[in-house]
Amino acid sequence: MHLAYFPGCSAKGSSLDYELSTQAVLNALGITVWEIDDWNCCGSTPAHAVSTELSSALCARNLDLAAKAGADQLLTPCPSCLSNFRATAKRLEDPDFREKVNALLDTPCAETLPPTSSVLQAIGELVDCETLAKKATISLKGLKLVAYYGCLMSRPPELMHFEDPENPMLIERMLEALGAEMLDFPLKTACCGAAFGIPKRPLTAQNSGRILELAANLGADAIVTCCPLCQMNLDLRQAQAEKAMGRHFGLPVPYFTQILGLALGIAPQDLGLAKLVVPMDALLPKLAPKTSAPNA
Amino acid sequence: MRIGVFICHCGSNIAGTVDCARVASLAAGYPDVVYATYPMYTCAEPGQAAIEQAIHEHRLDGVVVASCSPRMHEPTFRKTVERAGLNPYMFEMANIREHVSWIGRDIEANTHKAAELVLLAVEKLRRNRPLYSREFPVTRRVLIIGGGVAGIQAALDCAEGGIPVVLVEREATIGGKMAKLDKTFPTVDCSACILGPKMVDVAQHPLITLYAHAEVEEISGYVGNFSVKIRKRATYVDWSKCTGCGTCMEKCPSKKATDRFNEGIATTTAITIAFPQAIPKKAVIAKDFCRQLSGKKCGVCAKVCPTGAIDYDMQDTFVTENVGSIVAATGYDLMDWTVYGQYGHGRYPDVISSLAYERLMNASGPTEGHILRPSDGREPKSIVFVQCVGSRDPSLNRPYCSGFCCMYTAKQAILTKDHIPDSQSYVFYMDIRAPGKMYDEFTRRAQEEYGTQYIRGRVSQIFPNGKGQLTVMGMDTLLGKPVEITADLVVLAVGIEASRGARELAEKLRISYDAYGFFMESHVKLKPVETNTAGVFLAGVCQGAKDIPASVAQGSAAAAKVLTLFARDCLASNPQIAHVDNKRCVGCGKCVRCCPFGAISTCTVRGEEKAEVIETMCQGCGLCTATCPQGAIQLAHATDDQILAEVDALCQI
Amino acid sequence: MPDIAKTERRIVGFLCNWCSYGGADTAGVARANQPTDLRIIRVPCSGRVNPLFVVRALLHGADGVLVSGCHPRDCHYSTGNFYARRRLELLKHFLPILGIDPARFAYTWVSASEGQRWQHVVTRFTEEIHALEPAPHFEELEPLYLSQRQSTEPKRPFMPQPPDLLAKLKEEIRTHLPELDCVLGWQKGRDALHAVPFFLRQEEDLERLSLDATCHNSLVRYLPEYKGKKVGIIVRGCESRALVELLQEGLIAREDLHIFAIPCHGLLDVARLEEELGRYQHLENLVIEQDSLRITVDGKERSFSPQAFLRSTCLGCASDEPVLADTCLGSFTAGESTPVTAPELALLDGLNLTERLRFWRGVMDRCIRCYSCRNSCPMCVCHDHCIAESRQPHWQSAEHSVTEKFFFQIIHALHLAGRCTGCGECQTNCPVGIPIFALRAHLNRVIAELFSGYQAGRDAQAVPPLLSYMVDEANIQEREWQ
Amino acid sequence: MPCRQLIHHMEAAFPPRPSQRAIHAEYSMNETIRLSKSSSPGVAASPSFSQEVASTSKQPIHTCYQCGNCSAGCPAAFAYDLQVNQIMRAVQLNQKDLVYRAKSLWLCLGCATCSLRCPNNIDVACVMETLRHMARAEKKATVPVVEKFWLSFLNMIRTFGRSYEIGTMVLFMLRSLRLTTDVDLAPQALVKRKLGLLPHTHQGREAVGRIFTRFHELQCKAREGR
Amino acid sequence: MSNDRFLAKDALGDFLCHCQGLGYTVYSPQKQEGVRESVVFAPWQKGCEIQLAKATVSPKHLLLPQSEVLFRFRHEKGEEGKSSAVHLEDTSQQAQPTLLFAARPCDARGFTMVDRPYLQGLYADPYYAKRREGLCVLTLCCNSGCESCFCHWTGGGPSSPEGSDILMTDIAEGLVLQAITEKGRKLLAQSDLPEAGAASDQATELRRKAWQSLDKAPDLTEAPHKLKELADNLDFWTEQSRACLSCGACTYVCPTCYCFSISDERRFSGMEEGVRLRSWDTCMARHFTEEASGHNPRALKAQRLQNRISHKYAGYPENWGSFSCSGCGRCVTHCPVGIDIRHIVLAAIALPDTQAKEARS
Repeated sequence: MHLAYFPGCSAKGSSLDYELSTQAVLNALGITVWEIDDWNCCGSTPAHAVSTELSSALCARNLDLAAKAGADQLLTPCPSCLSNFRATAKRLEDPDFREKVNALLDTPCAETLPPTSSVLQAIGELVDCETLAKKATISLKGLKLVAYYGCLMSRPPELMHFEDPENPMLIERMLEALGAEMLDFPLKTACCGAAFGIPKRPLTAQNSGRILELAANLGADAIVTCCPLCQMNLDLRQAQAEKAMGRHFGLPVPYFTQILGLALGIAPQDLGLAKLVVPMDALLPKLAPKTSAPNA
Repeated sequence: MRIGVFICHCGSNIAGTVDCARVASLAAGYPDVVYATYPMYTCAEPGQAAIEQAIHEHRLDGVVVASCSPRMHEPTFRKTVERAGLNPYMFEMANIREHVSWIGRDIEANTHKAAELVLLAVEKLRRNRPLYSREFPVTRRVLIIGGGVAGIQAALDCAEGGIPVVLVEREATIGGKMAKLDKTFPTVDCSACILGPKMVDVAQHPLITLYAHAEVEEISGYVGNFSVKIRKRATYVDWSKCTGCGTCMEKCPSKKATDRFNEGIATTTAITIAFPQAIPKKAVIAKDFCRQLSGKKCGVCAKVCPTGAIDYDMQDTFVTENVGSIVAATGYDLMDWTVYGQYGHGRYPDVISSLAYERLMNASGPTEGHILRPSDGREPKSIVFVQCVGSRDPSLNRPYCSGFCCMYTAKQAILTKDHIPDSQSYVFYMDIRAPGKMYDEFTRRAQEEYGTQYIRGRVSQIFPNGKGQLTVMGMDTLLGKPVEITADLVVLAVGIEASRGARELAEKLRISYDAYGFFMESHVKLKPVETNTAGVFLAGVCQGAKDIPASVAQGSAAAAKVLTLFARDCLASNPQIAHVDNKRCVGCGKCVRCCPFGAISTCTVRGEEKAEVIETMCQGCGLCTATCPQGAIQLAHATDDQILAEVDALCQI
Repeated sequence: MPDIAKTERRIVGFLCNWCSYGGADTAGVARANQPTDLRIIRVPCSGRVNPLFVVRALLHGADGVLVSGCHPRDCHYSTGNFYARRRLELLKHFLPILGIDPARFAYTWVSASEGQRWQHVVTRFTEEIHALEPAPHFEELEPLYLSQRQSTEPKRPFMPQPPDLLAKLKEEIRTHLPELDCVLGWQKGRDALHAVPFFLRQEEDLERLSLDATCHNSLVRYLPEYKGKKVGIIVRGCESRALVELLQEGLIAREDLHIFAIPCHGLLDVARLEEELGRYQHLENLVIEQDSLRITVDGKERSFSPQAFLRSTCLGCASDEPVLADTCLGSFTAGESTPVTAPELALLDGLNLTERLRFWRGVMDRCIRCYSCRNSCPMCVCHDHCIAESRQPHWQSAEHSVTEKFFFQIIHALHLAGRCTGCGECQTNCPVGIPIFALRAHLNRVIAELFSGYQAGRDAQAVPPLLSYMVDEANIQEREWQ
Repeated sequence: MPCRQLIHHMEAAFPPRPSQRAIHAEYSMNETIRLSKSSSPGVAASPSFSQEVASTSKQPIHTCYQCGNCSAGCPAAFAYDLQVNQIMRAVQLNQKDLVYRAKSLWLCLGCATCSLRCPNNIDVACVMETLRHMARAEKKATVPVVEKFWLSFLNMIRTFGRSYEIGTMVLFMLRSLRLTTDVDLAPQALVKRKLGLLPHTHQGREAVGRIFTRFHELQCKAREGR
Repeated sequence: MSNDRFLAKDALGDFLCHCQGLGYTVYSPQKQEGVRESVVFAPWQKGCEIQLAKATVSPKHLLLPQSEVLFRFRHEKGEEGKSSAVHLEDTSQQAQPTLLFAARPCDARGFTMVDRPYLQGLYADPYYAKRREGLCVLTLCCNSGCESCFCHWTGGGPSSPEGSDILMTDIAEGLVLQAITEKGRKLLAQSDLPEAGAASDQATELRRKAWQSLDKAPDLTEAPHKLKELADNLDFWTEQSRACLSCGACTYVCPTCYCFSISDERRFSGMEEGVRLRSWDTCMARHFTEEASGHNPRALKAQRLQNRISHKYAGYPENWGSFSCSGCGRCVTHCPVGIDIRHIVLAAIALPDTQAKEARS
C-alpha cells in the first residue's frame, strides 16, 4: 500500500515536535509513508472563510499530487488539513464545482482522488491495541491522562467518520492498552479557540481555559492531543488561559505520538519533548520498563 | 339496461364553470342512458325525490349522479335509489365538483371533462351487478391487549356492560406506566391511590380473565369471530399456588437483577414481585439472573416457598380465546435517551430519566420516597430538568411532541420543592404545552409558588465538572445569552416511542401504524378510536401521545365501540368483496399469499384446489384481483371488466 | 369538442378511494387550480391497480398515466400500497423496453389531507406530459426490422454431454421406474436433429430415451397434468428452478416427484441450424462434439461450430446446478450469476425508445396468436384459463391487430415477472421467430436490480418479490415531486 | 523574498476596505423591524434573503424552531453580539442588514458544535460560513481584525505556497496596527523554536501563486459582471 | 407449350410492378428478421427484396384474414336518448384484386380444400367468395422433396397445378411461367414477357426430376376407415397427444384449417357501437368447443387431437372426396413438441382392426 504523507505547514514550524514524534512512531510501528513532493498549504481556515473555491483549489492541488504519485491513501497528522481535504473531495463530486476549481488550477484535478485519513486514524486501523501493547517497552502505568481530540477531528461526522462524534475513544483505547489511566473527559471534542489567538485572544483564552480547568479538576497529569493548533493553544498559550481563568494549571500538553513514542521506548529527544512549553519532566520518572515481559 | 343520469348544478358550485345542460344532453347519447337531466341541488330533498320519481317513471334500473365527491354523498344516493326499489349498488357517481368545477375555470374544458367523467360512470354502471350483504353471528367477548390505565378502563367498562373480557398484559403486573408514577398532575394526587382500586376491580371482576406475563401470539378471524392464541410466558412459579407472601424475595441470593419496575435505578432479586400493590401479586423468576436457571446450584426459593409453588421446569404455554372484538391498548415506552452523547450516553449516574425520577420520589420506590442522588446518595439541592429529550427532534427521527412532558416536569419541579425545601429547580424548555383543564395554571404555579426557574432553550451539553457536580450548558433564548448551571442532579424529560413490539402486533392485528410505530386510527378526527380493520379499536398512547385523562377517556370510548358492536346479535357483511370463479381458478395461491387480511383460504372442489374468499374477512381492497393472472378472482364493483371499460372509455374516445 | 382535444393531453389517473381520491377532493375544496387534462378512475386501493391497466391505457392512446395511493404505512388496507409500490416500480422499469417513455407513467402517494401536494403532483405531471410529444400511435408506426445474430460469448463454453451420461441415466431410471407412473424425458422425433418429449412407462421405453443438446422442451410444463401421480422427470438447471416455482405455487407436490438432474452446457438452436442446412430430404447422422457439430444431410456431411449455434437464451446461463434433485448425474457448474445480457435484449438496449416501439411494431405484426409461447412455458400455469382468450374478464379482443398481439406479450411478460426461470422455450417455439425472450430477460434483470438479486426458482423458501414487500424498500427510489 | 513584492501581492489580491467604522455608525439605534411593506422608519426586510441563504448553503433554514441548542453549545457565544440562533431567526425574517452587521459572524470559530447538535439537522456552521461569504461579497466585514488576519495568512501562502507564521504575524501587525500581538509568547516560541524563522522554500509556490492570481481575476470579473 | 413465358430473375421486380399496374395488390414471400428468419406473405412494394423460399406460414390469410369485420353495428339515439334503433353496416364488398406470387403447390392446393366448404356448400360465403374471385395465384414448383413435406401422400406433388392460376418453375436464370387457368393466361397475355422457348423443356425436365426425388408415398386409402373406427379409442389418442401443448401453431400455419370464431367487440366511443368479428380459431384449444353452460364435449387434448386428424383424413373426405391436408408439413415443423401428423395417420392404419374398434369412452 502506498501511503502518501502530507505533513502540513505547522509540522515544519510550530509543531515540529509533532512531526518528529509522528515520524518516529510510524517508523517504530513499521508504517512507511512518503511525503508528497512539492505540497502546498491547505489554506486552513482563512481560505475557506474567504472562498470555498479558493480553499478547494489549494487542497485539490495536493490531492492531485498524491493521486498522480499513485497514492492509495493520503495521511496527514493535522485534523484541519484533513477536514479541508475531505470537504474538497466531497465538493469535487459536483461537476459544476469541479469545473470552477479546475479553472483555478494549472491542470485539471485528477478524476479519482485517494482517500484521506489522519495519522491517528491510520495507526488505529493498521495497528490494533494488542499489537501496540506487545511492541511497547515502557509502561505508562501511573499516568493519569485525558485525551483531547478537538473539534475538527470528528466534525462534521458525515465527513470525518471518526468514532462517536460526541465521545471518540481511540486515543483512550491505545493508551489504556499501554498502561495509562485514561479519565473520562467530557470536553474532549470541545473547541480550543482555534486560530483566534492572534486576532481575538479572549476567545481562545476562555475556551482553552475551560478545557484546561476541567482536566485539572479531574486530576489529569497531562492532556494528550492530536491537533497542532489545539496543542499550541493549550500549551504555548496556557499562560494566557491561566490569566483568563485566574488560576494556575501547569498541565503538560503532549501529542499522542509523543506518549506513544515514550511507551515504544523512543528517546525523549527524538520525540521533541523538549519543545513542550509546559514541560513533561515531572511525569517522566513515573515511567518504567514493562515488568511482565511477553511469554513470561 | 335503462340508466338515468342526473347532472347536478350544486347551485353555482358546478354550474358556474360547467355547462350542465350540455353535459346532460351529451349523456343522453351514451349507451343505455334513457334519461338525462340537470337538477339544481340533487342531494336536497326535492332532488332526491326527483331521482325516485324518474326511476319509477322511466323504469330505470341504474342511476348516475354527477355532482360532488362520492366520498361525500355516495351513501346518501345509494339510500335514495334503494327507496325507489333499486339495489343500492346499481348506482354510480361522477365527481364533477371537487375534480372539475372547483379546480379549473375554463367552461369549455370543464364541460368536456365532466361529460367524459359521466361516460366513465355510465360504462362502469353498465357492468355493476346488484350486491347483497350477508348477516353473520358475533362472539360477544372482547380481547384487550395491554393492562395500563387505558386497557384497565376499557376492560372495566366492557365488563360492566356485561361483556366478558380477556385482558392480556405483557408484564407480570397490570398498571402500566401509571403504576410507576408518584403523583399525577394537575391535582398532585397519589397515582397508586387512584389506580390501585381499579386494578383490584380488574382482579375481582367475574367477567374479566387476566393473563399477565403473557403476549398475543397469533390472531386469525375477522370482526365478530376472532381467534387469538396467547402465549403465557413461563414465570417458573405456579401462580395457582403462589400467595404473594414475598418470602422467596427475602431469601433469594441473587440480588443484582435489573429492576425494570424501578427503571434501573436500583437492583432487585431474581425472583420478584414488582411492587407491593401488584395485580396479580405473584412472584416471577427472571431467568437471566436466577442461579438455578443459569445452571448453578441454588434452589433457595423452592426450599423456602411455603406453598411449593416454584417450578424451575416451567415452559411457555398457549391458550386460545375466541372473541368478537379487540382493543389494542399497548401504551408506550420511553425512547432510549442514551443515544444523546452530549448528555453522556448514560454514563453519568446523576443524569436520569423522568420516569426514574418518579421512582426516586415514590414512597414504594428504592429510596422510599427520599430524593437521593444515585451516585452518592446525597440529597440534591440544585436540580435541572431538561425537556424535549427525544421529542421534537427530527435529527433522531422523533419530530413529534410527547404531549405530557411539560406537565409532569412542572409536577416534578413542584414535588422536588416539597421534598427538599431548600432546593432550586431549573427547567429548560422550548415551549410549554399545557392546554388541558387546570394545566396552564399548574405550570404557572411551579414558577410562581415554587420558584422554579424556567429557561427557554435546549441544553447543548451536560458533563461532570470534576468536583462532584454536573455542568449544564444551555441557552436562554429570551435573553440571547448562554446559560451555565452547576447541578447536583439532572432529570431528562425523555420522550415516548411506540411500545416495543407494536409494529409486530399491528401486523398480527392487520392494522396500520405510522412511521413511528403508533397505530393508525381510521380517521384522525372523526374515527379516532376505530381502525381500518373492523372490530379492532384503540385506546391510550398506542395511538399517539396522550396523558392519563385522555387515555382513560379513550379506554371508555373503545369500550363504547365494543358495546355498540355487540348490541346486535348479527353483523352485516360488506358486499363489495372479492369472488372466485371456480372455473377459472387454478389454485396457484398467489391471492392467498398477498391478501392483507388473510381473507382467502383454499378449498377442494371436485378434487382440485381452489381459492375461497371468507366473506366476512374480505375488506374489498382488490389486491387479489390485481394479482390473479387468470382473472379468476374479481372484486365486486371494481372488476377487471369495469376498470377496463373505464380505461377504454377514456382512451378510445 | 375538437378544440379541447387539441390543447389537452389524455392523462388517466388511478386513485385509491381512501387517501388520494380524498386528497384530490381536498384540493378541490380548497379551489386549488389544476390543469384539466387528468381523468380520475377511482379504485379501492392502489394495490387494485393492475400494471396492465396502465400499459393498456398507454398502448391505446393515453399520453400519461398517474397512479396515486396512500402513503406507505397509511394504507387503508394496511399493506395494499406496499405491493402496489413493487409492481408499479417494476412497471416503470419495464416500459422502456417496450419503447414506451417511462416519463409517461408516474406513481406517488397523496393523503386525504394533502390537497396542496395533489395540486402540485397533478400540475407537475401534466406539465411533464405536455413537454413530451403526443403518445405515438403504435399501429401507425413504421416497422423497424433488425437482424439479431448471436454475438455474445456464452457464459460457460459449450460442452457435449459426457458419453456415459445417457447410460447412467437409463440405469437410474430403470431402478426407479417400478415405483413411478411415468418418467418424463425426451426421444428423437422425425430425425436426429429433432427431439420431442417422451413419456416412459415401461423398461422397453428406455431404449428410445434420448439425451443431447437438441432436447429442448421443458418437461416441467407437463407436471401439473400429473398432479397426484408419482412421476419422474429429467431436469436441467433452469428446469429445476421452474420446478421450485411450481412447488411454491402449490401446483405440484414434492413427494410425488422423482427428479433426475442432469448437467447442461447450453442447447442448440435447431431452427437456426435448419436455416443453415436449407431444404433437405434425409438427415442421417448427428454428431455433437466439443468443437464440431456434424450433420449428414442428403449424403453430404456438413460441419458447424456448436458454440455458434447455441440458443441465444442459453448464453447468459451461469449455472446448471439443480436446485432440487433426487438423483444427480454428472457434475454441475455452480455459479454466481452475473447475468450476461441476452443478445435479443442487447439489441433492444442499443435502440432508443421510438426505435424499440417500431421494432415491436415490426416483429409483432407477424404473430399469428398461436400461443405456442404461452403453452410451452413451464410457468404459464393458467393453461386453459388465460385472460388472453376469456370474455369475462375481457382483456383481449379477438381482433388480430398488432396492438392486441403486443399487449398479449406484455401480459405474458408481466405475469412471469419474478417467476420466469429463463428457459427460453417461449421464444424457441415461436413459429415466426419473434424475439419475445427479450421482454422476459429484461424483467428478470429489473427484478434482480430491484429486489436484491432475486432470481426465480433459486430458493424454494423465498417469497416471490411481487407477492411480498418491505416497509422500507432498499432499492426503490420513490419520486420526491419537489 | 523582497518585501515590496509581498506587499504588492497583498494589495492586489485584497485591496484595503473603506472604513468599517462608518458602516457601524449607521445602525447605532435600536430599531423596529418592519416585516410588511411600510414607509415608517425601521429596518426593512430583504425579501429573498432567506431563500438566497438557503439555496447557497443548501441548508433548510426554515426548519429552525429556535431551540437555542446551537447557541447553548457555541464556544464563542459569550463574545457574540447576536447569538447563532438569533442569526438564524434574522435570516428567517429576511433581516439582511441585521445579520451583516453582527460581529458574531466574524467571531465564529468554525468548530461545528452547533451543526453537530442541531435537532433539525441544519449545518449551522455552514450557514454561518455562507453568511460570511455573502457579507464579504457586499464588503461588509464588521470585525476587520479577523479579516485582516485571514488575509495576512493567505498572503503568505500566495507568496510562499505554505504558511509562514512569522510573516503572517508581521503582516497582520502591520495591517491591524496591533504591533504588540502575542509579544508575550515570543520568548518562549523562539526559545523552543516553535516558529520557523525562514519561510519554506519549494517549487510549488509559483503554482500556488497562479491559483491566487486566477482567483483574483475571476473575482474581479464577477464584480464587474455585477 | 408455346404459351409458356420466361421471366428472368432480374426482371421479377418489373413484372410485379406491371401486375400492380393491372390493379393487383401483390403479396410475395418476404424474409423478416427476428431471432431467426421468418418468411411471411406480405404486401410487396417496389424495392422489396424478392424471396422465393417456402413461407413459414401459409398464405391462407389472403382469403381468410386472421380476423375480419363482418359488419359494424351502432345503437343510434334520437333527442335525449328517446327513440333508438340499431344500425348495421355491411363490410363484405371491400375485397381487392390480389396477386399471390410464389406460393407453393401445397399452398395452392390448400386453397381448393378451403374453397369446397366455403363456396361449394349450401351457401357460399360472400366474404370469402369475393376475395377468392379476386385472387390470382402464381405458384412456384418445388424442385426437390423435403424431409417434412408429404404432398404426394395426399394427392398432390411438387408441381401439382391445383389451385394455381400460373405454375412457375425455377430454372436458375429465371422462371418459366405456365398458365393453368384462364385468369393465368390472361395475365400472361397482358404481360410483355418473352416466350419461354427451350427453357420450357428445361422446366419440364426439372419438374420430372422433382417427382423422381420423392420417397415412395404410403397408401392412405385405409385412413378414413381406420380413423373412424378409432374415433372413440381414447387410449390411442391419449398416447398420441401426450406431448401436445394445446397451442394453435399447427392449425394457424396450416393452409387448410379454416375454423373460425365469431365475436362482437365494442368500441368505446360514447355510443353503443362495435363490430362483429370473424377470427381464426383453433380446435386444439380447450375453449374451442366450450359451451355457454361450461360443458365441453372435447375437454381433453386427446379428444381434440382426434378431432383434428380425423377431420382432415376422415370427416372431410367423406363430405368432399379428398383429404383436407395438402401435405405442406408446416404443422410438423412448427409443432413445439414435434407431433407428426404422418406418424399418427400411419399408426392408425397400422393398428389391427380389432384393436382399433376397442372403443373406450
